[in-house]
Amino acid sequence: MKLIISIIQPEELPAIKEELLKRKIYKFTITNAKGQGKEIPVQEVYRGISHEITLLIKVRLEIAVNDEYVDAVIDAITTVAKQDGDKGRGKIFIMPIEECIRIRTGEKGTTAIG
Amino acid sequence: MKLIISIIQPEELPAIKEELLKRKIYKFTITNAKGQGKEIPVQEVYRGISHEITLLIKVRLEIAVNDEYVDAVIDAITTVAKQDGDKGRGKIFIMPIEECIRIRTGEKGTTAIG
Amino acid sequence: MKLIISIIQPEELPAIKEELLKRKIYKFTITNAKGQGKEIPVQEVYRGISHEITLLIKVRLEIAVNDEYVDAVIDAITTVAKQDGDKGRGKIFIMPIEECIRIRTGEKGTTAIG
Amino acid sequence: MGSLLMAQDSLSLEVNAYAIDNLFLFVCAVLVLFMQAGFAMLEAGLNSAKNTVNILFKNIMDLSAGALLYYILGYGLMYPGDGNGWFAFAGFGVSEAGVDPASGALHPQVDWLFQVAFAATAATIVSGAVAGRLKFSAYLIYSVVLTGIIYPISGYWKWGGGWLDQLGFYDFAGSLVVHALGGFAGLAGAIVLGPRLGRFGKNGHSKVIPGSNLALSALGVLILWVGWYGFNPGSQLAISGAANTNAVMLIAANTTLAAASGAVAAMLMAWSLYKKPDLTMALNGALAGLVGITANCDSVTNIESIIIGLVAGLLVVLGIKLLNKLKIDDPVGAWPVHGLCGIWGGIATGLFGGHPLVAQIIGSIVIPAWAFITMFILFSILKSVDLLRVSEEEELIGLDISEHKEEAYAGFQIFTVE
Amino acid sequence: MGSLLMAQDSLSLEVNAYAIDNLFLFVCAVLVLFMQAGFAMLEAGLNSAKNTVNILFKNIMDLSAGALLYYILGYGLMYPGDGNGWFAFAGFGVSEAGVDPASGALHPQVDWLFQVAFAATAATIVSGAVAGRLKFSAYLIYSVVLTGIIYPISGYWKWGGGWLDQLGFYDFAGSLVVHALGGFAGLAGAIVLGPRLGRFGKNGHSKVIPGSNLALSALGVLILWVGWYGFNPGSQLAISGAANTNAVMLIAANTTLAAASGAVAAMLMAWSLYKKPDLTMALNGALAGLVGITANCDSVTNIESIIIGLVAGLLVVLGIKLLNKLKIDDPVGAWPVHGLCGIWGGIATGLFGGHPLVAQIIGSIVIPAWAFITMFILFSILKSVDLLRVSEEEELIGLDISEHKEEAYAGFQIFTVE
Amino acid sequence: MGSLLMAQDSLSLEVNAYAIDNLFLFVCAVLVLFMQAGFAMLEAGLNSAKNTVNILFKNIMDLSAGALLYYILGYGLMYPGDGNGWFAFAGFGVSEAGVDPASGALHPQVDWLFQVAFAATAATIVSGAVAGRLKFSAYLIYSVVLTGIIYPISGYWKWGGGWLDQLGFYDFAGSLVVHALGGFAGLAGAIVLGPRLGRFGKNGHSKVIPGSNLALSALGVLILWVGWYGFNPGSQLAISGAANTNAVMLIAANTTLAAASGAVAAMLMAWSLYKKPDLTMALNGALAGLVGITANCDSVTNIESIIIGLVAGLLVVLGIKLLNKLKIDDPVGAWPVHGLCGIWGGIATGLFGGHPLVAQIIGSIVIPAWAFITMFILFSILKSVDLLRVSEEEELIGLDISEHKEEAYAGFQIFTVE
Ligand SMILES: Nc1ncnc2c1ncn2[C@@H]1O[C@H](COP(=O)(O)OP(=O)(O)O)[C@@H](O)[C@H]1O
Ligand SMILES: Nc1ncnc2c1ncn2[C@@H]1O[C@H](COP(=O)(O)OP(=O)(O)O)[C@@H](O)[C@H]1O
Ligand SMILES: Nc1ncnc2c1ncn2[C@@H]1O[C@H](COP(=O)(O)OP(=O)(O)O)[C@@H](O)[C@H]1O
Repeated sequence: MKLIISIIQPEELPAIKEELLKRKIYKFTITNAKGQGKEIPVQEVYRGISHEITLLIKVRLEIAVNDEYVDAVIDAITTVAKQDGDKGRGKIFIMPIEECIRIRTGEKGTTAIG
Repeated sequence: MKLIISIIQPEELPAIKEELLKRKIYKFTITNAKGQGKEIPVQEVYRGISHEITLLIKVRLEIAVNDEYVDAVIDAITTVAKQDGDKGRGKIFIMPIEECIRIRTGEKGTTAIG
Repeated sequence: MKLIISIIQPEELPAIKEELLKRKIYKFTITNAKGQGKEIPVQEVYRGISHEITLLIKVRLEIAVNDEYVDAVIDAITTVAKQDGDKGRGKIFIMPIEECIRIRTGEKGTTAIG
Repeated sequence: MGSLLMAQDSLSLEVNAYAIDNLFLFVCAVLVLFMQAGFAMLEAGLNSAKNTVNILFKNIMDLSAGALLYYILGYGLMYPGDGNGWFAFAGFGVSEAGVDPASGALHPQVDWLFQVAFAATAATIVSGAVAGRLKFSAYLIYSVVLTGIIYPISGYWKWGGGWLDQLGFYDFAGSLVVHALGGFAGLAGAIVLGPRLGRFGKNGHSKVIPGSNLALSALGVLILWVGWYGFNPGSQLAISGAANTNAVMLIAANTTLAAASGAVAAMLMAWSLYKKPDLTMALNGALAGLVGITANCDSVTNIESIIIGLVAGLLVVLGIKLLNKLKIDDPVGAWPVHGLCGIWGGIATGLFGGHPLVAQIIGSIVIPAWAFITMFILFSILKSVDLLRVSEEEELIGLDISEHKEEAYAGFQIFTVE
Repeated sequence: MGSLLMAQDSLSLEVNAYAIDNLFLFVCAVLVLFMQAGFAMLEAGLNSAKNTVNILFKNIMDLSAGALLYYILGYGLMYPGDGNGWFAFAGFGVSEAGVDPASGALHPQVDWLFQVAFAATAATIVSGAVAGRLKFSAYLIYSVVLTGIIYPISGYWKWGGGWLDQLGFYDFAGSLVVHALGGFAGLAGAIVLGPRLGRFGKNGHSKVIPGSNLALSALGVLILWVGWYGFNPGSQLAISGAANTNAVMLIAANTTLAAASGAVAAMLMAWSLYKKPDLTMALNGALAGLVGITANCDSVTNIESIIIGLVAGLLVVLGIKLLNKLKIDDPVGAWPVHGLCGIWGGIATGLFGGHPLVAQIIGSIVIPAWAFITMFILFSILKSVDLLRVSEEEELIGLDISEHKEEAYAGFQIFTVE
Repeated sequence: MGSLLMAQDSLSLEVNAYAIDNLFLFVCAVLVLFMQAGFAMLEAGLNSAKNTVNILFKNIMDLSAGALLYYILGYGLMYPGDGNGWFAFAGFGVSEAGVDPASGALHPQVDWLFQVAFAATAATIVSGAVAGRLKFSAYLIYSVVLTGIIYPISGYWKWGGGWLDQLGFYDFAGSLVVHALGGFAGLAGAIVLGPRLGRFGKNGHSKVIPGSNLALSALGVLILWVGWYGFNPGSQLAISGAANTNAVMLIAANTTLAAASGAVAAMLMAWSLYKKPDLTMALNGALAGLVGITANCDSVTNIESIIIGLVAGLLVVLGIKLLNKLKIDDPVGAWPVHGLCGIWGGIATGLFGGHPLVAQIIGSIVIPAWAFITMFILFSILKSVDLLRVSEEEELIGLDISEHKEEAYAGFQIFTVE
């Protein structure tokens, strides 16, 4: 079992969600995040003072899956991200999960994850 | 050391907190999250258009503990979640932590976690 | 590759960011969090009822790095945190990452992380 | 647009005075109607974000449904012209014909407008006290009953020339007729409903459900303060004639001084009790001063106004403390502000305003009792048929989603716990 | 401050009436100007948080740029004094000299003030319909064209004594001259622009982009309601003289009743259609009632006002449904409220107000058509030179950051998706 | 409610005019009092969410504590009736007796009400300049000193008939007496306090602490705009008599035009400087225009009003730039708007209004200097006894929690960094 953490652009979430569903991945959790990376900072000007906003709004997507679904998730996310060379499209991190429990039933392991 | 990530229903947090304290688990971190799962979507109607809100508000609970506390945490969370068969009660994921540092003191390892 | 998760005091973020940059760590993601620890709770009084706010506002910092940068990150964070004995300065957790993908390019592994 | 050629038809001193008085009452009616915005903002700000749509909706409907009901039933009940002093009905609707300027009266239409704004005020006070748990449909029932029947009947007792008026009871602009009525109706609602979930812990001490938007609450109070310049000065009902002019100006200044001293007193009282200057207490204090001066603003001096406001400011803080003790959950302080300080206004009218104290005490008991008992019965009936309170689950999710399937602050991230 | 010694220079009945009438119109002008705050709050609340600065800015500029343009051009076009009935121009600016009190007229400066507030109202209606995708600079162009030229020309046809007026068309305070004009200009904008991204799904059904701050929307509607007491009663233009006084008071009460019944009707209609009481529908309903009564508030009875409001409240819900069907994206319901119910107001003036129905129908077609066609052309020209709509990326990020590099709610965490 | 039977006691032309003038000033006083809501919203919106309770509280207390102090001390200091031209005191309180209508004066109570609203305005200007770091208790001390002593003394110099008045200095409604006084008091506060933490980087360039709720700021400015129709027209103090009527109407139109051109000019100026249309600049521009026209609104033509507003709109943008250069932290632009444009108003009164320029220059130096020096001393004393500024930690956490133990937006997630 893996936990896939991905930092994505907020506006891409609906499309990524669709791609995930196509690949039969129905469950995930998102949080609002801000990210600093190499993307071009947003210039804001407030009352005559310009400032660079380097911490940009991102969505942090968390998907726990059984090992055989990992590639499908990566595929779903990378398919959507426009590969137009723009910086700031984000990252995917894959981490090991040792155990998973479905709270409702107490069920454990690979059957609990989906 | 393990990091226990649990997605729970917001309204259950106070009760879970109490159960955790009973089991001598005093420290945790929460974030606001939205989750898509198999729970029944909320129907909203806005100006005559109904829409399903499938991304529902959740709380993401993060608890780092030494290995011997893992079962106690699982127990605390599952005890509270009403096992009434409703979908959407959430998940618990258990992941390995390799190192833990208490920022204040620089202390490391299993004594730093609590 | 490691994922370093750190719970810090919000007001220390700008300084930590500076320290990270000094150590050539340019990328990270933050989320708003609330934490319960051993710090002194904030006393609020609302319309004559005092209540302890034990869930205090924190920032959750997430930095994925190659193994050789782990110590630099720990150093950057602990340098800033005032070691004045106050409780509530937070924690650092280090976790293994098995794979990392740069969404924009599909690049994988240790070169994708930075 | 209107034809200016008609403007100067046979002017006379009386015709000009007629224009002045009606203009005056029209302006005051608009100010009182504006108070609806004040109540809506105050209450929305003092409640949880998840109940905001609900509380706004209640305030809008108090005015809208209330205006229709007060048009059809209320006005005729409140100003029957005559009657047995206890109950009478002049008939449906309001005359649309102007009156003889020479007799120095108000046009019935603007009189109705001014009165309906008062009725809506009485109704809307309750929405704050029952916030966060009352069913929306139950609120609509309550609201039309109060505006259409309960308020007009006791209103008739005093302002319609009924038995309280004949007794010598004095209530210039409605500390009791309007505010205490609303405040005690709210108290009945809060008691019958019971507290919001989690408001009083098992271990017996009070928990906090903080207001979600105090900027709106402060705006609401400032709007109410401004609206009160319609409420009190307008109740003189005329400004032409030197005596009327003078009365209106004294009333306006007294109203200001009482509000100011109420805010200062409540701030200081809360500061000494709770070791910090509490904004919501000061806001309630300003309103408390305004409610206290409402019955007597034409009868007291500036200095007395300051004293009345001061006492009201202290009372409101103690009233909130008392409700906490009694485990009655009134999220916005409707009873301490309107109920308790409404009674104080009635008594102060006897103490400072030169009106017979006994009549004041009688009126200050009768009207709150009337409101409390009738509304207790109404809310209890609704409860017995399970129309009163939303389910536990609906309350936890919030009335906005459970009752209206609509969020007030869509997009904003709101922590739903602690 | 002014010298009081000058105050009593040669008083007469006419001089007092002059003071009364001008004071009355001054107060009404202030109330109508306050409506700008109402529109700003209503629209800011019904749109996404990421477009808030933009919509506020548009409202501020409608008033600011509009006032200058209407001063320079608009007033002279609208009130040329005479002309061929279709188009005329009295010259730039407004006379600063007072008029002879004995002739019973208004000071031209307060007349301008009252009129400019109407012009700004017409302009600002559009900002809601085109929210979330129109370029800011395109809006400024639109706004000055509407306030400076389009509105004054059709305004002249009716209120300036032009051909519609000569035809017997009646529109007391502007259901058509102001509201339908704005509503149909907005419709043209919404059509030419096309819907916001994601508003209508590929599979053909409507998606939701919920309003971000319904507390502000409710506040906005209550402010508009209050401001309408300047809009309608003020349009009598005089209050001195018993006939004027009586008219103003009837108008004020009718306005209230129509707003109230509009809100109640829209709530009930939406409740029966969508199985829940929808706040934004009730808010639109109150405005719909107000728009519907605007043309005829001086000509109908209280009961007729209630009926006019009821029908308007039903119409507005159906109008919103219709736009959804037609896939026209009007985020705040500008067309259903001001366009559709503006026409209803014009027709109702014939049905209930005793004015010739044929003239009413002509006026109710001509003015909307004038607004729709001229604005359709303007927006199409802007589109053809790519000045109209922001890029897809800018729209997704939100106009606040892309156009103004400024967020409305800095610090607040806002979910930018779903 | 009042007895209508008294209404028609011996009417006369003078008695009617007395009613009209007092009604007029009453309405204007209410409008000026409403400005408190405008300032509260403007300032709450332009500051961080974590300081919202604090800034709201300061605004509420300016009015509340200010009203009491101005009643006890201020009014007697400002209008002693006579005196040496520099300092005099008429005694505590205000007469409650009406005056002889035939002499054409105002009731002292409404005069006080109008004046106290001005005093509260002067005081509340400062709260914006010192936001985010001043101790609440220090603010209360400042507020009562300003309203009770500093403002009335310089007010006496001009409006009480003191030496500046005798010199021929003209300030119709208070560009200097009210606004520059407040603006320079705020400047003194901002300087003595020093900037908010992190406002100016070590490397010397300015950082941004963005406003948290620009919807409230826009609402605030629109409320202030509306309130200014009390401020300027009301300062004529009478509307009866054709000359007064005419003056009031010209003043109202001029006020509108200056506000409009101020907003447009500031928008264009900021657009050209910073390559984007900045909402907060346009909002400040509207206020700048209003402040600039305040001294001379009765003395200039419409076109001159537009010019005065335009210059004010440019000045305010430059003033904000200047403060950034000087590393003075004035979060809401209190000095550029009220201080700088207040002086501009005074000078413009000489340039356009036909008043002796030398006297205008003297007044435009003396009053700001008086405010700056006295307040600099007061704030320095508070600083020396460590009563002035909160600790670094309290500032970082925000004044709401550290001073009031209360959050403004409980439940909302707010990013506390960047
Ligand atoms: N090493 C990392 N650790 C944590 N978050 C990261 C890391 N690298 C990237 N991110 C997140 O991804 C976002 C985009 O990263 P960036 O490096 O700019 O994209 P790209 O790889 O396309 O150049 C960042 O804003 C940040 O939130
Ligand atoms: N595999 C997963 N990965 C990430 N989050 C998940 C996963 N499964 C469930 N969740 C989270 O838990 C919540 C409830 O999940 P759901 O599957 O509906 O509950 P249940 O297991 O009781 O049917 C979801 O809304 C989501 O936030
Ligand atoms: N075991 C843990 N699991 C999750 N979060 C923790 C844990 N320990 C600490 N935290 C986070 O760190 C914050 C500070 O922790 P605390 O223990 O009070 O600090 P200290 O170690 O300095 O005493 C907490 O509010 C919480 O958010």
